[in-house]
Amino acid sequence: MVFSKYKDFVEDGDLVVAWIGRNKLLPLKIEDGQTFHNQYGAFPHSEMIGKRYGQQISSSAKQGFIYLLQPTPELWTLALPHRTQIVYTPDISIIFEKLRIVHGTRVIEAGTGSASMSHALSRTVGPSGKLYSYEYHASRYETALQEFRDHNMLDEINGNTHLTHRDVCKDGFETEGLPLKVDAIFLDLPAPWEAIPHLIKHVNRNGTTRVCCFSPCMEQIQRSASALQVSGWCDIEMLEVSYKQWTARKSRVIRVDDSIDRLKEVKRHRTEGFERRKERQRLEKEFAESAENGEELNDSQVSTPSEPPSKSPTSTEKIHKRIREGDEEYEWSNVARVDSNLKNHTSYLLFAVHLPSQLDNESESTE
Amino acid sequence: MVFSKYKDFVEDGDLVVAWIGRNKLLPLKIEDGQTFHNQYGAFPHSEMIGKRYGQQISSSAKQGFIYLLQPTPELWTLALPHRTQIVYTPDISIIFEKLRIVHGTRVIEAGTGSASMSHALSRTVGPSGKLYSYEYHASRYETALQEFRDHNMLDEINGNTHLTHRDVCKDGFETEGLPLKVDAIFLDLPAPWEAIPHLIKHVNRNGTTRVCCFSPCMEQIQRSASALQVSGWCDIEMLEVSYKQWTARKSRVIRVDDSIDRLKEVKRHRTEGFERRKERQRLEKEFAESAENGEELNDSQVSTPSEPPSKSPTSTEKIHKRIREGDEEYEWSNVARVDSNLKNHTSYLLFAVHLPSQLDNESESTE
Amino acid sequence: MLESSPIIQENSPVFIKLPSENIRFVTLKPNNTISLGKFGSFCTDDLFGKTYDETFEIYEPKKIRVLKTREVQSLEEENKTNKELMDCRSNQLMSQDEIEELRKQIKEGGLRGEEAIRQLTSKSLTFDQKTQYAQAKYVNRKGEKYLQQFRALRPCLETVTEYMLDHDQYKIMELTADCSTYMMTLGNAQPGGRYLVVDETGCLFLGSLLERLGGDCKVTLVHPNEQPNSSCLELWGKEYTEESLVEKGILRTLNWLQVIGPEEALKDMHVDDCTEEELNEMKLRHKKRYESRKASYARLQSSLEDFEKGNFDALFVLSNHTPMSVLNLLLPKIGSSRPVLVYSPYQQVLVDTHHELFKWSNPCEVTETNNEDITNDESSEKHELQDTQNAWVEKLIMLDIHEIRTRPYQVLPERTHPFMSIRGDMGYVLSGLKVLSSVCTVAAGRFPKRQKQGAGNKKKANTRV
Amino acid sequence: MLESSPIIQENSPVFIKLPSENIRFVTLKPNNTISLGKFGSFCTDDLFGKTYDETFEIYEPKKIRVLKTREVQSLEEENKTNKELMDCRSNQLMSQDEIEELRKQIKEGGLRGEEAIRQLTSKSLTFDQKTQYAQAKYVNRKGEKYLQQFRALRPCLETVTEYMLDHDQYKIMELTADCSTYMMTLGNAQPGGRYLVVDETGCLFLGSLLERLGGDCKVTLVHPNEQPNSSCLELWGKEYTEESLVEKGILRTLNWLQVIGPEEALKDMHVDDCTEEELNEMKLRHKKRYESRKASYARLQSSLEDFEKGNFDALFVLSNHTPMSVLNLLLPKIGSSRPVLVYSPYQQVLVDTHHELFKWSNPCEVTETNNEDITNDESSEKHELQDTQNAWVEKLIMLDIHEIRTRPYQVLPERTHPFMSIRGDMGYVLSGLKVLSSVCTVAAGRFPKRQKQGAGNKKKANTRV
Repeated sequence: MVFSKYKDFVEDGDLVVAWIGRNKLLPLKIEDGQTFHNQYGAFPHSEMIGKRYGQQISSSAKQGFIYLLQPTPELWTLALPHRTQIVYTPDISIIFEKLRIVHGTRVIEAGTGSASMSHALSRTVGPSGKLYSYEYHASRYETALQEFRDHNMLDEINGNTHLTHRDVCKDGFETEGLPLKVDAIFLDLPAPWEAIPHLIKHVNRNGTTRVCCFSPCMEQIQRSASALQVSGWCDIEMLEVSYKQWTARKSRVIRVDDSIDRLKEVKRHRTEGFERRKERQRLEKEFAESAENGEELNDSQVSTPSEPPSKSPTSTEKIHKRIREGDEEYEWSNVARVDSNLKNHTSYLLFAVHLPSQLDNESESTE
Repeated sequence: MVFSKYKDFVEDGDLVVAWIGRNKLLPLKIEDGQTFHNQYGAFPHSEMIGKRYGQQISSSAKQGFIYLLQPTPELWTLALPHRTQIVYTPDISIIFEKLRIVHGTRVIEAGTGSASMSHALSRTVGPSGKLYSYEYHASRYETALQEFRDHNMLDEINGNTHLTHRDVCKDGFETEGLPLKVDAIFLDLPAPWEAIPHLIKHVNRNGTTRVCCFSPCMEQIQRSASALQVSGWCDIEMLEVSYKQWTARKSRVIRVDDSIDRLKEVKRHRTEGFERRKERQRLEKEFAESAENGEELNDSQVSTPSEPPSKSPTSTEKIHKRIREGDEEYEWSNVARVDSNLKNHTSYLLFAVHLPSQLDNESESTE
Repeated sequence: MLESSPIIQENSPVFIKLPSENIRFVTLKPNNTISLGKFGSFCTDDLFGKTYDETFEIYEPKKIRVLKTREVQSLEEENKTNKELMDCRSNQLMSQDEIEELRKQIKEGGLRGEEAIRQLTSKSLTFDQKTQYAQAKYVNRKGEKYLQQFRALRPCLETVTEYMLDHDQYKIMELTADCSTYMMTLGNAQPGGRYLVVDETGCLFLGSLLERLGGDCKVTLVHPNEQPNSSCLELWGKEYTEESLVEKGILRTLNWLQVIGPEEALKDMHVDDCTEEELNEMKLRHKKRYESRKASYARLQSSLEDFEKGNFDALFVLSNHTPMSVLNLLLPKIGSSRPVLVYSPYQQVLVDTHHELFKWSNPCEVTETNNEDITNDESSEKHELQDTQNAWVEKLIMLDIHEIRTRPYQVLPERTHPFMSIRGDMGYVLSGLKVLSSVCTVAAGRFPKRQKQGAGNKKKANTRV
Repeated sequence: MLESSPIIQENSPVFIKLPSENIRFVTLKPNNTISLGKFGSFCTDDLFGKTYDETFEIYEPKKIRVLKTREVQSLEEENKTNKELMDCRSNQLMSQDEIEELRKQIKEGGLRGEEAIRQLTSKSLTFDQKTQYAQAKYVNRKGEKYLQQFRALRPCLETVTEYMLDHDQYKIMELTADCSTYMMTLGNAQPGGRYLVVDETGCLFLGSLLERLGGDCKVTLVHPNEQPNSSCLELWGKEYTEESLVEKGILRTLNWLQVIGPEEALKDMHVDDCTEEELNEMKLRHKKRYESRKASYARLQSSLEDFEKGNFDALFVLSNHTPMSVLNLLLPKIGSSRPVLVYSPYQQVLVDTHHELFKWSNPCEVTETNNEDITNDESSEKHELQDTQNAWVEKLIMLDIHEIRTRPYQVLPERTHPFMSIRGDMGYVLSGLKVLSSVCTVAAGRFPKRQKQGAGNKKKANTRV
């Protein structure tokens, strides 16, 4: 699987995730002869081949650079082409915790969507696990199929992922007549309650099966919760993932004393200005008097006092110049900022558990 | 009003909020002759009279102290006897922002409950504003009435608050046949939608009226939102107040080098111990041999090497002693902690606006 | 007192909210035409006498009428239903919020917007998204084109703050309305109060405080420049400008130099008295100047006297200066049992301040009255004072750092959820309460075992409370 | 590889969850009686062969049976309905959460509990609250008395972490399961990986990592003491103990002294070889000791060799030591394009670390392969190496501090709302990705105008990325 093992060097045909700038990642299929362009110049693929993963590549004109990163499901989530609203890494990681996604877990996922969840699932369940992914939408199915094939994830080519084109709400999850049993189920559907009745065929007979419904609206959650309870699921839990990302920044330390010094400086300027004004008035008066007396004064003499007063390098002007964050001439304190645009909500996460003892209930009720 | 103006000295008959300990406040009615007791001793009221507000008072036995604080609605909220779930200051402050509670605002509040909101409203709308508070529950009404009287809030004794014993859902808000019009309405009721139809009689004819429904459950909000829309309210907004309280703490700075030094120390001890063990073995052997030869060695000589090895004052033992947070012998960094028990939810806040133009709609529809 | 009417009048300040959600501020001069660009234009006179907050439709060039609530609602519903159409496929399609976000980025222009378009229109995009995007764009354009309407909002904490956050968030230290209202509430702001304020948010906070108190208060504003920056005040109308507030006796201003050196500041401002005779001989211009300088001096003198008297009802600090450098100078001026509030955009700044405030103490004298003493026993009172004067310090208790945010929801039938994205940066508030403490206190609520009250004379009483 | 069965077997580890919500940990030795105090007792043998996570009822002394899901549900519902009875009067009465909180405080004992009772029973309390409180108490007692049942939970990230947070939160650095799972996910933890871990949470994180990877990985654990503190590992069962993991080749351990002085560490551990003859003459006890010391030496040698080789797939740091002091020693050992994760209970600690990591760089040599070079052109490869060896540094990009929490809800018909109170303290995660960078980089994605690649040789390339 492309995504599963680390390697050291970039080879022809590799998929890399190119780091273009902060929060800007782009998938790049390395093909000798091709060239990647951005606003800083051209990056021929031929120069990428043989480089180390993680290495910086400069453009031909040496005006810009990119980093060649080896794809992981998390980098892919930041770089992938959006076909639908995607499931982001914070939600994925909490779902893994609650659904107990580990090495060897067998999972159903519907629908595939932009496949950010699929990549993470396939990676984590590993070669001894299995992912059954279902997509209703024809063109999204085709795109995902190609993507899974390119990423060597498909079970037909030694991967662990099985992709089915299916409306699971209508037709359920049965595949090729196999007695499909899974440990975990992830439903990212507009109406999960329509798919829930089909799940009972696929729960473990000898162990716990867990389900997660991922829905943006409260009302969807309420309907799914009822459907789960009716189907005999227990431990119904609902939660939201609250996630924030911070960046370290520096905030300028200015003390009141600094401002007092500046005020004193301003006052001194004004006083000097005032005295200069008085001096000028005196000179003007003298000039007028001397003019009356037929004398003349050199203009330059009059203008002399208007030269800028003496100044210390740490005074007024500095305040108004644009100061670079962290400039070592100044004192700074370490602070943190969140992004100005905060993700406030993705979806509600509804979890439930199915236990083998429930199956006894069912057989009883059929008796 | 007791709560509205600051004064400097504690007088007989005053209500004070006694600070007993972190997050422990208690209302105290000062009555000469009375005594307050806690686990640190007795605090006679007579010693409180004449003291400055904010001053520390020690117990008669000088073993403990309290601070005498002048009540504010916010301190009262922390000290008041709970008759119902109360509205806390963060929610109150956001409700004030959204309902535009300012000097002079006329407000309806139902129900009164523990009256934390009533005190804040009465304070902020001030002498030129007016608070109409309604309580359904008979004994809660009586208690609140007494409290408002004690706190000089009642309009009948120069205050700005009018308290009515009423089931507003059934009987509406009309009081003594007055044409009651208000700028803001706060509904803290189990079924606000039952009270909403009565509100239309009390909205301003020449200005905006704003309403807030305060409900813990999502379903209550959904029903109230529909009721408001049906009654012609617009700008329906819903929000939750997210509030956290942090305390500054110090976290110990330990570097890997410190641990390496400790490991070296341990190693040195062990090596010394090893050499001592070898020395002892040698001595034991000599002893055995000398015993064979009829000699005897002093026990004390044998035991000498088992004395503790030399040690530096900054080594092993220090690590295991309990270190006081902020101890100046050590390096610390400033950090922040939230309370271990975090308020995750109080209620949902639903807001809506009523405009005079809506009244035109109504007169039209009656035509 | 500051007047406030729910009716729009001549020279009223008003915030015009456009269908694009943009807000503009105007002062309504009589017989003036206000152009709203593509949304049309209207004559100010037509707004006079109307109530604030209503929605107005420009139904003919320069003709406006009030839209009745039901009309607004049905228009809004149509708009919402359109949005919902796209939203209800929910997580199986690009969300409304994502589209909104893209659209916002595009509007802002520049690289990020281009990137967003590139992302949307790249070959990897399937046909139905293109359709959806086109649809969203269409709805939006339609709204902007056909909804020739606006709301005339009244200035208030929420609206003014929203306007400033949109237009210049750094000028106001990113102060949210949520933080302002919380500070005022915790600060027990009430009509008739006397407050000490350091406000470097362009006086956005001060304006909110005056709005809440209806101007029924006395505020001393301490500022770091020759003149305070109070540019946000005018957003509440001309009654709120610094000049008007000073004239009404609501506001006094002092800069830091005046605070630390009151005598010198007065000396600098001093104007020699003129004799009646000299005054009579003066030119009108000079006389006016003389009088204004005399008035400035008198104002400064009275401001300084009032400041020196101290005993303020609360201290509000919203400053770019390190909080402790401000607090060291101003805490002694606050009355006992009164709150202190400090705002910062950064939690870390307040954590450091919190640690320093744990340790802060200021030796003080405590005068106590006693029912008998007050009237007739001055000597015994003096005796008691003598007894305790070295044993008391001012301190702060109940120190806490608060984070307060609101989390808005979409409330639509079958579509209830929190908004997908909101503004991220929001500040923090540090609060404390001033008390008078015996210097030998070491533990909350309890004296140290061997140090009874009055026994010690330590400067640092590091009680954590 | 570590086995994991959904079926409870002899010597299985199991977490017993009682109706009181308390959790206990037991290893199920055969034919043993486990007493659950007032909830009864059971024989371990009766659990063998059952599936984990089921609810068991003690229906007769020492007799257990599996409760079918529907039975559990109806019991739970009854309980919930009782609670709801009190909750539905909602904000007009003391809430369920408040009562729960009071009850919790009372249970904890001590002053706060007494205070709570005092508050509840004081004369200010009206009659109906007393009733309500009594009611809540009754329901609770009934539940504890009559529900003689328990759940047998399987060890997993969530359960083990919950258990540890309840029992000794400081020992595990207050690490939540949410932070652990997020670190593993961002760290791209996957079967077959090779990880460098500093874990001072009693190896709670390490256990979670091994659980997720099913033991299909190689982990080097760096620790600050002579022996690592790995007391949490046994909570996943005896296969997870340090000894067993080392034996299986899954775990290697090194202390800091061994990391900084590998030669000396080996020298200290060195054992002189014995001849065949000497061995034959040795007592069995001595021989065993000799062999074990030989094995220890070999293990250390191999651990150090593996460590020196570097190129680990990720670095996870959960340490009480200042993160930068750890990172300076370990970052060079991580492979390029691989993630670095640092946990701290405090955001401030990670903010400082973040700033230092902005500046962190480590000069390195970059070997590049080239499709032709790999096989036959060693000299030209060497030449290229020569060209660039002073021009490259290791750096970290994509540095971010993450806060991740879950917000649980009550989902009952007509009573949906977030839980009123939750655990407050939860840590933070710093993440970064290691790259190889030309030393003259100064701006994101762009070279400085006059410093083309290779032109400069500056040590500090302060690019923010």
